[in-house]
Amino acid sequence: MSVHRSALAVYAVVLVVAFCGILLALFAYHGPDESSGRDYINRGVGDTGAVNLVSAIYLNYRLYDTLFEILVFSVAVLGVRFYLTDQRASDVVESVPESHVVRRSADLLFPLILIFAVYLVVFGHLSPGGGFSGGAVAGSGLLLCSVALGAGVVARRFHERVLERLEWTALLAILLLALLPLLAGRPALYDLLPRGTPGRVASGGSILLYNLLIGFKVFVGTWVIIHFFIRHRGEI
Amino acid sequence: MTQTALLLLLPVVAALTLCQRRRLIAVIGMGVFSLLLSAVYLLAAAPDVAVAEAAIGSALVTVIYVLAIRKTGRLVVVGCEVPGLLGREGKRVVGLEHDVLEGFARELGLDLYVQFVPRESIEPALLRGEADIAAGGLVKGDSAQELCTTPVHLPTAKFRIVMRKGAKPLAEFGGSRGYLSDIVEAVRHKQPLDVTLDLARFMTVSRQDLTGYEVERLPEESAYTFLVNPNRADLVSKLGAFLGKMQEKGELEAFIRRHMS
Amino acid sequence: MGAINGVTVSIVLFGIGLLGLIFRRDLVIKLLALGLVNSSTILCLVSLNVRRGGAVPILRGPDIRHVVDPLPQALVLSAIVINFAILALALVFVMLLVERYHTTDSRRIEHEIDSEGSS
Amino acid sequence: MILVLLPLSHFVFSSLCLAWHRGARALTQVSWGVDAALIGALWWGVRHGKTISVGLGGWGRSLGIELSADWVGLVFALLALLVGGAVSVYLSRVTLRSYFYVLLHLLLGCVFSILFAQDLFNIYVTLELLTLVSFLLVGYERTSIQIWVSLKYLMLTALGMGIYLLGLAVLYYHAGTVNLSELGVRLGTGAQQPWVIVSSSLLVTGVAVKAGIFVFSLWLPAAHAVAMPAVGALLSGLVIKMGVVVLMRLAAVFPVSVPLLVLGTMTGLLGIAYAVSTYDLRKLLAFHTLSQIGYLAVGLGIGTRVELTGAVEYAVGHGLFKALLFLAAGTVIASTGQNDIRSILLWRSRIPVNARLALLVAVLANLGLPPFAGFFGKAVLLSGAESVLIETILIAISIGTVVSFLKLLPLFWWGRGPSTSRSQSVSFLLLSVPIVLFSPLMQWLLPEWCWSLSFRTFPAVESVLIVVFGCLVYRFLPWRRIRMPDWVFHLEEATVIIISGFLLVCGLSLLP
Repeated sequence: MSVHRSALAVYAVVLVVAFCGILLALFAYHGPDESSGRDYINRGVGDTGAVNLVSAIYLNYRLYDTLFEILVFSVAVLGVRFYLTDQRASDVVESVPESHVVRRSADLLFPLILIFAVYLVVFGHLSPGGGFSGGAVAGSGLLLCSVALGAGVVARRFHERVLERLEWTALLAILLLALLPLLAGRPALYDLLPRGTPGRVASGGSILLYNLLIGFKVFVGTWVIIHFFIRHRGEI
Repeated sequence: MTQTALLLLLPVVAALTLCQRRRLIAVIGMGVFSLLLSAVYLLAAAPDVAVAEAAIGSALVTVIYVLAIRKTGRLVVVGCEVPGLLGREGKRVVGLEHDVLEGFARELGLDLYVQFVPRESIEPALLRGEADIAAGGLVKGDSAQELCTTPVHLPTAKFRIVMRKGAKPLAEFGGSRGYLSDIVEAVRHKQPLDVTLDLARFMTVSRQDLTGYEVERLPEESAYTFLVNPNRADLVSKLGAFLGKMQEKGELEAFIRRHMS
Repeated sequence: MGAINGVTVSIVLFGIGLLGLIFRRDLVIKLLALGLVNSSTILCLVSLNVRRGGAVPILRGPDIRHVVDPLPQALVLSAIVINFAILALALVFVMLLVERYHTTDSRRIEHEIDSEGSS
Repeated sequence: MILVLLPLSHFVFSSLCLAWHRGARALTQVSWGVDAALIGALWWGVRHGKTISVGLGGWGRSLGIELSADWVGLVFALLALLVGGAVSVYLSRVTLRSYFYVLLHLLLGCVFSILFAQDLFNIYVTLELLTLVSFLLVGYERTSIQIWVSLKYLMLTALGMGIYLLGLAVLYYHAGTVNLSELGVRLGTGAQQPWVIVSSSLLVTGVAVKAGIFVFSLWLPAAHAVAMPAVGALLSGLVIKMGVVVLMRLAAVFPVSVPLLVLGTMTGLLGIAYAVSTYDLRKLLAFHTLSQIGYLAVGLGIGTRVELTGAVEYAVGHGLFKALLFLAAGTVIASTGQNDIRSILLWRSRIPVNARLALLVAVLANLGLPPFAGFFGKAVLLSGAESVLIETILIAISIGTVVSFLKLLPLFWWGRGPSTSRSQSVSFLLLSVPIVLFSPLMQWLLPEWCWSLSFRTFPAVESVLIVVFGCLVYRFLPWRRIRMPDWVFHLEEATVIIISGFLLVCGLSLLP
């Protein structure tokens, strides 16, 4: 058995080295010079009204992919909730709140984190950021809050049923927003809103709207995931 | 320049991380790796990706890993049920050894998890690595294999229960180790018996009617010990130190008095 | 651009991740290795068309000559979220397995399950 | 419009199920009606061999995402409709959480989306969603083995998808596009450059992990065998086929015919070897799925028009009867309480009549006997095979199929069984009717040229001969002594095997 194992190990190492070797050799071989993606760079701002080309692609040109990505995230939230409930019927165990200093600093820090998250979401079409990053930052901020105040306090403030309802409402809103152009006789996922002046907050058509919805949804989803991980443990 | 340095750092950090034995360190290493990666993205003119990687890849992922592995970080104890030492009260586990191990686990930052198994499968469980520590009234020299035993013991008295006429030989009950349930059964049916028992087991047996048996307290003391998984030899010295500290503070005596009186 | 660029490093990282995936038996570390494999593909995509002095794909001025290709960056955002989702679910399952088998060793779990199945 | 509505309506329904727990079942019925209407409209759109395509958001294929559908998409959509409907009817007496229906809708939405996808990255995202959904479905009952198997599934497919994404990176670096039809134009003909070979091998490896090609999909037998029967039907009938559809799209663009031929042969023969050596009913079905995927891969590898038609027909037929087999096997196992075929035979009087009939129909279709669904696909595939070698391989796989299924023969005895459940009968009927009436159905759906292909040869005699020969082999082969190694299915070994599979594909692509 051990001979089999060590032979397998040697084989695996050789294999991985060969795998990397092939790929490295391929990339060492000189690639094409012309740069791709010029289409987006030349016409992206005019087409979508968003200065940040990445969010222009992410939420306009290739919005369909993003819908799937949101669904993937929702499935993750759903799965975590399903598999971690009624495993052990422990409600949130009151963890001992941290010391006064920690609590004060969390009180100070949380609004700052929230402001940063909102900035990421709202200015997603103008500067780096966007709904997903903003939502994740806000969700992690809430974790900080629950470390300082005790998970029970935060969990009471963000009630489970409410969270669940908020989550599917946001999902439904995003899906319906994507299907709305069909009613207007346009292709699905078409951007109905005016493009605005590039560079302003009110520009980029529906990108801002999508960013807000996604940010909200990801914020709730992130908190649900963290909340269930904490609850399953019984404490933080 | 900075970019090249960062890029060279990435495989080093990754390789070191994946070689870690302790999961917590590996997870933190991965968080560091993600931060480096997001710096690389920033330098590679991809600020959007950098923000996403920092927010999701390094913050969120590390958080859920830490939450998950605290869950998986446990001290697993196997043992046979011996009331007073390691017993059950409803769903709770109670007893002297349980209290001691609970304190020890808390000191290590682990959750205590007690699994009750028959006496004969304790050692295989340890050898298979399914548990870290074995407990439940074990005495020194108890293990057939070379398993680690802790240097400090929990001292109590020893008893002998005898019924003279046609006593079965000791070996049938496993000597001083004794299959407790067999002995209790034997006492209940008033079968001939000749066994030496430690205090905890004696307390269990004495709940039965012992008329007709001779009971004598032996002069020598018995001492309980813990067996430790040979792969976790580091636990031996830690547990020894912990017990020593308890003895110094007098907590050990208090525990023994509480459970053994 | 020398031999050390994002693409070559990403391939090396992919290899390291693969080795971790094959040789580490701890499921948590396996998941870390899987995350490494996926991050390395992301690094590969992002560094594909980056030349030295490439500009950020956020068009603030009229000069758009050096702007890097925004498409891989947009694709990669999806991939990051997907990796997170996979990881979260896999961790939940690892936690459930640990609860039942008290180990994160993949071989031991596999062995236990095989013996359960055959009995 | 239909192309977007089919997937997105399912996603809307899934979020509605999340919102309204008690109405999940009713919503599923409504969505089935919506699907049927949309597929009707799709049929109207693609009749006479037309293709409809749409650029989402009003962007062209070079900027945005393109969806397009032709008759291939249509027949697979119909398969999804039937299998999805049968599964939801089959489960209508079982109490399930709304969670299950949410996942069911997500799964169907993904399936519809993959059928129309023309964009490699969109395929990646959809495949990932499909992976996660099927992962959660496999573990639905939370038994330890389900959890372990689905974790293994998730880890291996995640690795596969990582390899796929690497292939995408290579491709984008050199070709500058991720759209399949644009890619076809840019590659032109006879592109044998190194990057084409490496990127196509990476992409094929990644998809093959999902598609049930044997050396890659080592998670498959266990996952399909331990999941709930309804989930097994969905996975074997639909999800695996989606991998095949993606492989078909890749094979249309990249020069991967030699690797597909070799992999197909390996998959077919190894799948049968494992199927012959197992006694677990559901494992037998799962291994058998593998062998039939090999059949399909050989068809895709040859890649002529005839072979593609045959592969599509056989994939749809196989989806139907494999779903039926899993559902019927679920009833058999539930009524006898046994997994092992030998023990099931002892309790065979407990098996309801409807399950027995359904099994009989499905097995006959599986053996490739006329006029059942399996026959037409196999006939077209055989008629299109131009070299003797390939014909031999296909016939060998067919014979192996017969051999592995003869173990089930004693199940089909005539006698009274216990009372049957009506919803299950309806669900069996929903799948059996199209299996029996496969030829008129296809005649109605397929464009004329495809159909003329299907009738070009009619080797009914050949298929009967195969069955007879298979019986002889079963009688005289010492198949009881065959033991196949189990260790290949372990997590670490499977990882190693996937990487070696990549090198194999790479090496085979170098061959002319």
